[in-house]
Amino acid sequence: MYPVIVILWSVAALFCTAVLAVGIARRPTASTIVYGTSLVAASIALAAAFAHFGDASPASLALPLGLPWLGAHFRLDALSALFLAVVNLGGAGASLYALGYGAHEPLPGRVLPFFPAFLGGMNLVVLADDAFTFLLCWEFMSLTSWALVMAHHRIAQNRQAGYVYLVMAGFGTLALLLAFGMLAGNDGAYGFAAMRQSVHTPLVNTLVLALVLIGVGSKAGIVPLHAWLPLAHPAAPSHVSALMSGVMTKVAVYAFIRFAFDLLGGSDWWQSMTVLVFGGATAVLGVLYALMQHDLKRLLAYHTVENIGIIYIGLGLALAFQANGMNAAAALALTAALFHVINHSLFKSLLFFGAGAVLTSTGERDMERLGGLIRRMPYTSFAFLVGCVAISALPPLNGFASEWLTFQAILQSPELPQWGLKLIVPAVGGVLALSAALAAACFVKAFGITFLGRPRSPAAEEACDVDRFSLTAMFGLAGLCLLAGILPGVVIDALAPATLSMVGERMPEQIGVAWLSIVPVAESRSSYNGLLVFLFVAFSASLAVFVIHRFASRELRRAPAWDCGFPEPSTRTQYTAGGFAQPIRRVFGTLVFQSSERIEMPPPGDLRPARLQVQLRDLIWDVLYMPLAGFVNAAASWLDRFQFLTIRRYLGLVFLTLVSLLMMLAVWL
Amino acid sequence: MDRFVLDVAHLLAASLVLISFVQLYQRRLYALLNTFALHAFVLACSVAWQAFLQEAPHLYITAGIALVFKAVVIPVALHRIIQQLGIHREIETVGGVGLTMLAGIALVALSVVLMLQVTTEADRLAREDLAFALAVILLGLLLMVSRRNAVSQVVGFMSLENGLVLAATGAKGMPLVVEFSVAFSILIAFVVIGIFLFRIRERFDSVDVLVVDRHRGERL
Amino acid sequence: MALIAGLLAQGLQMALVLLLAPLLTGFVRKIRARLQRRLGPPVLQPYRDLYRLLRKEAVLAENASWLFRVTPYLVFAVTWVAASLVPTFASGLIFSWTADLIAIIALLGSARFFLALAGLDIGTSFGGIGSSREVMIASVAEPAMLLIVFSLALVAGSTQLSNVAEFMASPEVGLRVSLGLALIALIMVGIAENGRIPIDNPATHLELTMVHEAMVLEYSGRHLAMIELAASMKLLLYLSLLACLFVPWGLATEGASISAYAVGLSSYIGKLAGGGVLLAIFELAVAKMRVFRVPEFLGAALMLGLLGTLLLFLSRGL
Amino acid sequence: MISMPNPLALILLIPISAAALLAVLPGYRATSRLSILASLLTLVAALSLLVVDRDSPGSYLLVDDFNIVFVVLNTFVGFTTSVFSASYIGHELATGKLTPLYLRFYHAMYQLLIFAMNLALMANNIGLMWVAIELATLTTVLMVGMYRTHQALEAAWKYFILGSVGIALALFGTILVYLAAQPVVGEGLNAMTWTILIDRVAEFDPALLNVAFVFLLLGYGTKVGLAPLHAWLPDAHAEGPTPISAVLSGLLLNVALYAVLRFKMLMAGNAGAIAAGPLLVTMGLTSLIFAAFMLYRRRDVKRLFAYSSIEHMGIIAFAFGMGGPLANFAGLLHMVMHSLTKSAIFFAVGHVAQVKGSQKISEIGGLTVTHPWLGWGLVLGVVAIVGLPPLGIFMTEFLIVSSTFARSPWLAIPLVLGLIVALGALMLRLNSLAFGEPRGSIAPAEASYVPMFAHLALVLVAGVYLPVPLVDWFQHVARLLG
Repeated sequence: MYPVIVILWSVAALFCTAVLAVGIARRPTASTIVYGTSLVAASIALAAAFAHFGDASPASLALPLGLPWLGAHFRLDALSALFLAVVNLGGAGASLYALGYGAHEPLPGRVLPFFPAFLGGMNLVVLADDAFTFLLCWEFMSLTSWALVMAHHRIAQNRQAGYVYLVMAGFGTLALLLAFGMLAGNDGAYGFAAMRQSVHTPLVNTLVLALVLIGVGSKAGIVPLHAWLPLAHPAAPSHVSALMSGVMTKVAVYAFIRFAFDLLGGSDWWQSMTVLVFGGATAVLGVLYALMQHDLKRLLAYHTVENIGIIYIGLGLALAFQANGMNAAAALALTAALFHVINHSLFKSLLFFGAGAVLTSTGERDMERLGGLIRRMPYTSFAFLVGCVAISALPPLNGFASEWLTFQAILQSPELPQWGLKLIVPAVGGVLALSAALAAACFVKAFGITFLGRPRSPAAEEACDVDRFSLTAMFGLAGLCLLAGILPGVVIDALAPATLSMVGERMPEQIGVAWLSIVPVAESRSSYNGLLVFLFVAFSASLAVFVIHRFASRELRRAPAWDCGFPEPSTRTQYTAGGFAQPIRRVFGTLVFQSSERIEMPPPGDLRPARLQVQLRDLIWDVLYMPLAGFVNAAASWLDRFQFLTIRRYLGLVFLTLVSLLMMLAVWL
Repeated sequence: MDRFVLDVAHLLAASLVLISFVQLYQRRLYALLNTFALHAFVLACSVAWQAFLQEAPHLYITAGIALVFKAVVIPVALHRIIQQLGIHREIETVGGVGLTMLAGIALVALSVVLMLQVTTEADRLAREDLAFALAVILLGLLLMVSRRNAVSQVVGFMSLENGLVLAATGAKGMPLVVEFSVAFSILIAFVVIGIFLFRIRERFDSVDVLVVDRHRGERL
Repeated sequence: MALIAGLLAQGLQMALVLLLAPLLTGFVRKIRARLQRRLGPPVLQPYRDLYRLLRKEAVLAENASWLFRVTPYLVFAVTWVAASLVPTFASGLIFSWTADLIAIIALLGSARFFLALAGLDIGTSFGGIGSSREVMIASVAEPAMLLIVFSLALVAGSTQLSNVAEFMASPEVGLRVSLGLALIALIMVGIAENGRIPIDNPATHLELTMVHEAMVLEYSGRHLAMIELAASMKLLLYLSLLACLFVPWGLATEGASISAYAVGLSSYIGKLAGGGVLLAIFELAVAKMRVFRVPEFLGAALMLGLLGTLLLFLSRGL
Repeated sequence: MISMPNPLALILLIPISAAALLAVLPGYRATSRLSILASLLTLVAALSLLVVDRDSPGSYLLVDDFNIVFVVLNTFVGFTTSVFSASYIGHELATGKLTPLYLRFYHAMYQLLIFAMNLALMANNIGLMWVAIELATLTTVLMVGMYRTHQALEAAWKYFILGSVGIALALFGTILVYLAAQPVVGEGLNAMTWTILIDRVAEFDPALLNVAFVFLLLGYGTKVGLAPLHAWLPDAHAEGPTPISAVLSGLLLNVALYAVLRFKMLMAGNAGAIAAGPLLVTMGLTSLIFAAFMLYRRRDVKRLFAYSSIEHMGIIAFAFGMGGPLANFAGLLHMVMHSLTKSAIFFAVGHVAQVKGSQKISEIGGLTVTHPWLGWGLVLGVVAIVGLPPLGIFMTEFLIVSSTFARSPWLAIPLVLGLIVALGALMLRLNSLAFGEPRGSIAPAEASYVPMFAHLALVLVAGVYLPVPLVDWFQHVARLLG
């Protein structure tokens, strides 16, 4: 009871801040005030969420708002507490970062009011306990984030992004609305409690799950509904991008879990199979698209798509196990998914903060015009590097821990009775491994091209490190990434109540295990100890350093790069982002992007430079969205003639309607 | 007595429908106007007859309005307009006249079928009157839709309205009938004045929609 | 007491992999040379090289960043840890459960990650070539490896190397098609990962054909030494992986007697020697392939892994 | 109670007398002030309805749960619009688009219109209701044609002709209802008094009722602007003075729909009569989808929102067609929300058009930069009209869609598609209207923002909280609507 009230109050505080911000937006101190308050509010809510972690008993509360005969219901159970923690952690981080970053905002009036509102909206979605409140907050969240995407509205690209975003969001909301309609039934029982009680026919179950997959997927960025995401997330100011990518997509995941596990209470095995397939496709396509980007923020946005895919693989596994009554395995898979949710919210926010720092200090998002920043912005680059290692699922950081758990869940698949699942799960595992490897490749590129090498533009040469607040935020998140990586057991135990409430089972207690290692099923099957790995690596590295510097040489000479004896002063000879990705594009590109290369080689003696042109096509756009737009266009132009009829023709329409109705009467009665 | 009374009422109503057909048949404006005058005159008779057998004196007013206003004033006014605006005397029909007649017959059939479904407790006279009135209304609409010429469309509208009055008077003890007929007369006056004011020669849409829409920027 | 013994055994293994690695490299080189009718460098040459490199001053490009200097030690440390987590002469060592096979692969992955970054750090074209090709190869090799792990884990019911090894040693394994496929796939992946012919030529001097060597082109002195050592440890790691998975005989079990350890040690060295000879022969038998053939090569490995997994279901009728 | 005059009488008397007075009064300031004052008094009188206990319905006028809300809404929007008109018409006068004579005419007509609509809402006699609605139509026809431009006249003429046919059909329907009632309740006024009809309707002849309803649906439906009877609506909105567009969309459409609903209640009361639902659903869906697609090709901002009105009338008709407590409640609420929102939008658009000197979308842009108040007001209005939270229309669409899908999924799919298509169109236009590089004049607007934001505030509040009595009334009416 108590934490709910605290959180609702902090949300109210956020909304008040939003209203206040409209008034004071022009003041120079505005951004400090707004982000300061959001930081405080988010931290309080975070504390409240943590406070509720302990007790499994859900606390609920009803306000006389929303649907008059129903009221607005809020409920804080283990799951929502977990996601509240994610939301507010991200929110606090973003606010802290924005305390410094927000000062560079050219149009504060278009950001300040919406940021707290957005944050509050996300909190409410996670708390909502009836269909109306849920959708209200859900769509409100989309609306405010749309406003933030439109903040820099003079750039046509952003306007288009905002447009696509809002339409997709509306589409998703309508899908969810239909799902709720199905669940609520004829007499409109919109309360979640009622929906939990009611039993659904398989048809309803399937229909709802499909609609939810569409509605939630359009927000989370499931392929093929991801189209808006790489447009909209980069368009917003970086701290908002961090919120959208790191947190809002997680709210979507929350919605899916709430529907699939809580309201529907499980599903058939073949349904879980579709979830698995979509998750796998999303993961691998997302990372492949990311590899082809050279806009830093867009690359990160595409990686969000990939990670959502990984999360959905976990969820699909959990559904599959649950459908076969293997609740322990389901708990393992669900834990993996939730763990990845936390991790992704951490390192994706961190990475977007880094991208924002680069943006502020160089004014560039295009990696082809960056480079060598590691010398100009050491701190930022270090934090960013940590994020890169984490998202590439490399030990001993947190990204690996969650993916390792997912693999462990996949290894449970032989016990599944259905052949379809038996065969598809290992394939999905392969896909997961593929996307992990590609992610590593992609972040070698992202970090290497952006921060390493030599500056590719004067802007990159003059870059300098960013303000304290931003750095604090980044390093805080980096530290959390490391902690979650070397102490995964703690996180897993924290997730236990949520899994318990969703699949009625939990992973074995991890705190007790010797040396703080994690044992998902049994010692004999598999175990991993991030702490020891970290310590060993640190120990042996420092040992090597010590020994060598002590007994062998320690002197160092700086000299021009050797480069096989032909050092080329021009920075143009470095590898570019496009060049770096070329081998992978050769391998996968022809299949996925229909990529085509055209080489213009001028004849000898001609002084024109040779050109290599690469064309990448986004199949999803070509196959799905363009035809749709074309259809709407055609229908609109065809119907448009009805604007230009003569009065007699309009009368004719009336006459025909009348006669046909009368005929109907005459015939039917 | 009532047998005869009913037959007369019946006869008048039926002849209204007949005249509507004649209107559909007309090819020349003046002839059309004359038939309309006849239409209005027959309506006046029928209303008067109703007034007589319903002992409803106020209906005589309606009859009077019909007689004076519709049978005389309006046709004359339209004659004037035709002369002044020099409107073609020929009427261009949309489908051929034959087609229109066929459609008209179908409409009459439709209205009769509809009204026969009415259970008999509503008295017989009202029922038949109603069938005829519905037919007249539909025929009037048909006239409006099937003629490209403004004046004939006005005529169509007026015969439609005659059908209304027929129905209204056929309904026993219906209040406000007079008011309705007055209101409609005003309406019609508006229409006629409108035609005169806007100098609508050939058709309603001679206020050339194309030009207007370009001007509105709705059409490129 | 037992704890101390365990720690000793673990320490012995760490020292062993560290010391044996250069020897293995030298041995393979020697065998290759002999098979080519060359005299070849002495077997201990790698130790001498390392020694010399360590004594030399390190020459660093002007614009090299801290990352460039940290990487060698990091790579070395990570590889060392990974290598010493693979059972060599004994299974079930005290820290063997620190990381299972998946984690070990991932550890090698992080080593590669930093090496690739180092390749980009100076901003030379060759470093770029090296890194981009390396990550391309890895992006296919890792999934293949994972699938191999799957089929092994499905057989042994564990990803814990010691347990897998013990299971493999036990009679109930029997002869399985999928294990054969896994073996072949693992060999292919190992070759790719260690940059041996036909994927890459560790001894090449044609920069354009290099992958691994191109990445580390700018390294010198002690840094280079670290990387060389790490490379040879990686080779050792893969050989001992093959050994403990597919020829686990003679492997001393947990808390065995000293003699058992001795047996395990000698048999381990024997396996390494055998593996080295086979590797040398194989390398002589094939020619290096174009870079863009590599994905097909590894794709084959991937398919084999997947096939192995699926066949497993059929054979076991799970 | 005795001492205070009957509010019903006041609601009718104040506007009509004001109209008479304004018709003769010269001077711009005085007339507009008087008009505002009259509207305010009417509003007060209407509000008093909420507090005084209702006396039993007379044979001509009545107040019940159904019309009380709409009377209040009517007078409220009438008041805000008169405030808006003051500044708007003042500007027209300044720019010489209107002469003082027309101004006088305008205010008189405006009050007459308010009178007519109030009468139509409170009429207990179906004949009287008919007369009132026709009066309202004719006044609006005259006002649409007020600018005397070629387009304005054409629009007015189109409106007039289609309207008159509608009038005729509606009258015939009324007569038929009388004929159906006459054998049961006897001749004379009683057979036209709604309260009596609704009591005895069960005994009426169903066949007559059916035919009657078809005519009434088409006759009043023409006023509602349901496709394919909508033709007059877009041009009338686009060419008339903006306050009239606001009143047309906000009030007149509602009044016509109100009439249709009254008769739907009759149909629901008679077992033998056809179910009016399917007819409404069909016309509603047609209008919704038709209008949604038409939105894409619009180049005139007022015509754009006129089509959006058609779309929303379609949604409402659909809701009532579906029937059931939820859908009917949603429909009623939607009528209120739409009239508030749409008139607010027209307030904004009117000022914008005056500032930019054009209604062409291509000549308006970047409003949030040049005119923040107007721009953000427009954004808020459009966001509300496309059904995004936390504004009121979201709640109604939530109820309509979800309740429909539970009962007949195959109707919900086109509904949802229509909604999303319309959202796409309006947001596309909003993108270029409110955002991006400013286009057109950036002169400051002398505008009255109060009406617009008052409406939007109400819509916002209604989106999250509804007063209890309103809910009770609507739920009662929803039950009557069946």
